[in-house]
Amino acid sequence: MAPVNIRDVRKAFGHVEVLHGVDIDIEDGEFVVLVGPSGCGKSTLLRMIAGLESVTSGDISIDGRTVNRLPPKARDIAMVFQNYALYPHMSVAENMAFSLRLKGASRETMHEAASGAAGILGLGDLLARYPRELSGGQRQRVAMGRAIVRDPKVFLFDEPLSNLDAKLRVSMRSEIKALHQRLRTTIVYVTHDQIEAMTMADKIVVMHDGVVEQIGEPLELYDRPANLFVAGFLGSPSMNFLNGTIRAGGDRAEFEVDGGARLPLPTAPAASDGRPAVYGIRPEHLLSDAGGTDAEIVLVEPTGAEIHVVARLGNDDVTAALRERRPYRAGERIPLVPDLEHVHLFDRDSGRRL
Amino acid sequence: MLRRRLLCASALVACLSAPATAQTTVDLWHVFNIETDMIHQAIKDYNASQDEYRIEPRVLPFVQLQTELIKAVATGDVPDLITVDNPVLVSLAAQGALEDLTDLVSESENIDPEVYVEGPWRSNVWRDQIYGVPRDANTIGVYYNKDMFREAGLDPESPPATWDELRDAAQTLAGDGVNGIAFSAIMSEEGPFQWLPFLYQAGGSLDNINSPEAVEALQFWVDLVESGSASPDVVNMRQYEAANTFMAGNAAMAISGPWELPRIEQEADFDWSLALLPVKADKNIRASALGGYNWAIPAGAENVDGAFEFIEFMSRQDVLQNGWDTGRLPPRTDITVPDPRWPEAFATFNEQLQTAIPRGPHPRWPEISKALQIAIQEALTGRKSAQDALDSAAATINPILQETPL
Amino acid sequence: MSATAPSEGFGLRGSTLTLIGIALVGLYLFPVYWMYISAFKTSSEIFADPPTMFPENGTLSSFVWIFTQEHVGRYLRNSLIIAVSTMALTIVLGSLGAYAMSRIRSRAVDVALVTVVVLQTFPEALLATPMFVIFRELGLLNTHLAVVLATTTKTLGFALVFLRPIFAQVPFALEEAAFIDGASRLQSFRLVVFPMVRVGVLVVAALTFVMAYGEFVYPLTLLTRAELQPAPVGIYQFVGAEYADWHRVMAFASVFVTPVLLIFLLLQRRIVSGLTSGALK
Amino acid sequence: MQTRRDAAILWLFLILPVGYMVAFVGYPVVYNLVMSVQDVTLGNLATWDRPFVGLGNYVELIANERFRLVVRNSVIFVTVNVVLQIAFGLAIALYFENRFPGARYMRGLFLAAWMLPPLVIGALWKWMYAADYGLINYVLESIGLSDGPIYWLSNPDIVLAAVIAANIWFGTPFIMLLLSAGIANIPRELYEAASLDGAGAIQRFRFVTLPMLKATLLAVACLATVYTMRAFDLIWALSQGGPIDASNVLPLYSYQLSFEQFRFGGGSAVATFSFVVVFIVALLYVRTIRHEKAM
Repeated sequence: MAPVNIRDVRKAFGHVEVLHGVDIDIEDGEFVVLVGPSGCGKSTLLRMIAGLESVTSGDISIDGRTVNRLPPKARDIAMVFQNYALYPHMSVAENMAFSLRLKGASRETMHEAASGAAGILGLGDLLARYPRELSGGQRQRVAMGRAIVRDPKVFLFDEPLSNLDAKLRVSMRSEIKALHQRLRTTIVYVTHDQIEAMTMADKIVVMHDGVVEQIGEPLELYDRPANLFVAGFLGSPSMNFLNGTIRAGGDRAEFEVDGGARLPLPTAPAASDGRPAVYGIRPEHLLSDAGGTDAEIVLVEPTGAEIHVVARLGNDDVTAALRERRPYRAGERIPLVPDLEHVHLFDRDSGRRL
Repeated sequence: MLRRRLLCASALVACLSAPATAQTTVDLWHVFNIETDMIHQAIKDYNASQDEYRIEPRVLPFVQLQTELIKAVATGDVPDLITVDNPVLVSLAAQGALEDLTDLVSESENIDPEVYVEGPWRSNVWRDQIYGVPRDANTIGVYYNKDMFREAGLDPESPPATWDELRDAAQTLAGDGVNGIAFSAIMSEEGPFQWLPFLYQAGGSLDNINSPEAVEALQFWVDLVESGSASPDVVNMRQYEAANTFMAGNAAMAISGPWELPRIEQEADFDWSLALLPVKADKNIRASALGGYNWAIPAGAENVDGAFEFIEFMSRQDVLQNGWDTGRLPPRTDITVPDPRWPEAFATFNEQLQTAIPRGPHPRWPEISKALQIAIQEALTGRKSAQDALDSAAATINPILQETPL
Repeated sequence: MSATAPSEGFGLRGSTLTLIGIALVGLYLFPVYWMYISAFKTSSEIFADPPTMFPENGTLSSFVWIFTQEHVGRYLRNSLIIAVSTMALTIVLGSLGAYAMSRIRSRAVDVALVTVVVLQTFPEALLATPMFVIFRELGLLNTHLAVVLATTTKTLGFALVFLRPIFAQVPFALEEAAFIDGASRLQSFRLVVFPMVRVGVLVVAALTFVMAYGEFVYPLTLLTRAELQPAPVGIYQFVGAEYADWHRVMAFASVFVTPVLLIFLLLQRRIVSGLTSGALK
Repeated sequence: MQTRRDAAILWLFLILPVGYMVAFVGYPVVYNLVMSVQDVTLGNLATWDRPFVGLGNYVELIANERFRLVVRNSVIFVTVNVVLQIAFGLAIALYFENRFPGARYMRGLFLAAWMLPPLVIGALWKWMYAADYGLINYVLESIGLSDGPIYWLSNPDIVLAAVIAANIWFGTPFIMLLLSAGIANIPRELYEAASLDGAGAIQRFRFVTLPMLKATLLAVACLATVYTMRAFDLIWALSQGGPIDASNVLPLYSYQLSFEQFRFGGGSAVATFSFVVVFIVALLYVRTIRHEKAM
């Protein structure tokens, strides 16, 4: 268990800089998820922590020790790879005990460690099997078992669930989280799936184009996204954004959507009348209620729990996740009301939260 | 030169360090893989007869010895003694690849140019210097299958003596998978070796290779093939292969030399005999080819003295008289072969040797020979007429002979 | 009729296809059969017209003759020594090189590959003379080592061309996992990468063996002592010598190629699958 | 990231085989190049001190009718070999791509021909080509394809074809297997889609197999070219390049010039000439495999 500190880390491949100065502090025992769209640099950052990529500038320290120049094996970390990276010519037990074998551990030690990890992960019956004889989920567990056997200071996970089917992904999610709660080892977990990030993380780091957009606890990020990117990235279906202008007069404020429609605002930021802005409202915070802004339904998607209604509001389409069961039809007009507590306003140019 | 000396010296050290004897090793490369050849017993006898030198033989196929020698020269690590096909020796000497033996010969008691048959001896002389000593001599004749002669209604006791008779006999004998005659026209020294006698019999000569006589000689071979008397495969036959077809009963006659006698005796299960090469009736010139090997010492050899001493040993009466056991004639006039095997063949070949004409000697013999080989093959394969083929050969050979006459 | 096969079996049934297949293979390999049966013929039957498709008076005399007269055992031993050593050297150098080529991300790899491919293509007959000079300078003439070193220039390029894609198929992630598990580069190569490419390497090794086993020019050039020469030189000298008879040549050839064909039959499944699974990627 | 030592090891691994090839092939090639501009005789062969003759050897070569014949032969030998090896190889590969009992096993058996040393193949075919008692003439005569012996190795009009046939027999199996690999990599769905689109067997070959195989074919063609240009042992044992050089090719001609006629300069010039040709083909090959990598 150890804290991981990332200080102004940059990474360039040739002349192309892919990380533009990243600062992240990960506390001892924390489960941190690096999330972002593909190409945002999250995997590169993880591989730099692992020692698989060199650090162009800045510092990465694990447990207070700068590891920039240390090879992976000297960093006391374990890593679970996207494609599991199981050694195909070794059995499950051999895979898990490989690190011990490299250290020259005795047969008994290796056996003990492998069965211990297998016990934790429910792999007890599979120790003699080879990776090709395992299902995807089982392989995933072996990969984790291999990491557990290392008993490292830090676990690194590189999109470990992306090759699993949806159902398995959900159960593995909770298993990993349970594992973390049991082992309390620092975990750095990379994913592009914001639900994984939300459900598992103690702390989420949202990355985009080689910079950190926001760091915080899941709900904090969800409720108070610092910018348009974070707001749009977290949550599914994602937040509706409407371009328009703030109209503040007296104690009432409104948002005039480009194209005509008007939406209410809770309070107008000071001296913001006439300021162009982006109005953000999550689909679940749009209700259909009398007196709302009139919108024309474009598309209806029932998901079971809710019905997603895409409707045209001004120049933009918005999605509303409606819990009320009723036969919405395209072309129909409905009134939409935003939950004022959950309205977000962003600067149009910088994208920052207002 | 110094560098080469050093290389040689280091090679010598390497050689010597292996067998810890006081003897000096004389490396000998030769081509005589027949175990009954006189050389094998002679090496044993020589090694047993004295302590100073030890002959270390290495046997190489005829076609490979030259290649191996070139490689040896290329690296300065030459053997001490080699056997060289007689027409090639002077070209090696002219390129500086052989030791000059003139002084050693003049001091030698055993080796006296006067007692040697002229042709073989001359093949060792270049610009009045002596570069080799004849080891043996041979020539070619016509082997014929008496049984086939009888079957074809020919008299087995009077083999063809003229070109016309040979042609007719071959024609008569050919048929049903059997060739009338086999000879070697292959693209190697063996081709000219067998053809040149016909050139001389027709009255032709090398320095006028596209004369009507030469064309006639070549045309004679072409006719043998075109009439079906000889197989078109002759352009692909080495001499031993020609002999093979004879022994297998696939050819009624074969032109070859005495070296085949041991094999023919063993393998041919029919009545056979040997005739002189025919003459051309209107010219009546007897001519044959001179074959045989010479001893030579490569330039830069470590052990010239030892090598030469062995040459002297090999030139003794008691050694040379054994040459005939494998069909090698003595190259000296003062050697007698007591009670020779195959006495008739011995007589025939000895008679033939009197008219044997050496190839060369000429420093550029390989090129002359190559031009002849090409002409022979072009004519026999129908690529060119005999005249055109020899015209091309003349274009190559004449400038060479103008520069250095025969 | 299989919809997946490229040619739909020409509309023929499986058994018919099999029969045609057997006929094709039989026809193709008839020369090999001819070599074997000719070895069992007598010298008169060898020239029989018409040729006999099966020896009428089968005899082992050719084999007896070559074993007693031609040092066949010695030739075979030399061939094996040369072929096995060449194979070992080639596979060691080739595996290391192919591994490096598949791991290093640099234009230097392209340069290296071009260099090797270009150099491996030069015909050995053209290199014989300078090779001879080099090994003379190294004092290695008349050693099997010289032949092995020279032959390896022929097999190494071949091996690299075929090993590179095999090594490239090992995912980087596996090695990264190994590094994180605490492996050094060498350990990763030995314990993770090599076991995974074993089959491919085995195939290339077998092919290398075959090439080296049949090598003719270099032993002919670099060995001047008969007791060191391998079988191809022996066969050549046999063919070129004055006593060559086809049944004996074929007997010698049969004895020489039988070990290779046996190895091939044993390994054929692997060799073929190794060659057909992405050897040319 | 690797430690410096690990990275150095990787580079060492790369340099070992490359250095090996440069030392043992690069140096001889250069040595050969030097000899090709010198007047080399037996007398000066062991030294470096030889007269410089510039391009004299090359000029002499180009003026030489036989050299031109050998170049012509080489071009025919290589072209016909490559084309027919690929054509036969492709035909065999496609046939055995059909699913029938024993298909895989039989396909593998072809490789037995490739396993034989070229020298043995040369000797074997020479024996089969024998005019009077050879197998091939017997077969041709007994099935009525010829009415007299064909002099395969003695007729200069035929010998090159005979040598080519033997070399095709030797080289095809390997080419066939490489092509099989390429065919195996073509996704089956493409054939299914083509079938659904109404393509027959020939059209599937024309519009699916051939285009998908293009890169493989190109690489195989280069490889075959390079290996065919190397042919020496087989011709050496079969015909020695004769008669009258009708079946001679560059490597053999170079060897003969040097070792049979003592014309080392000429032999080296022929070698250099071949090197240039081989070099170009090798570069083409490298280009194609690099393209393939990018795909």
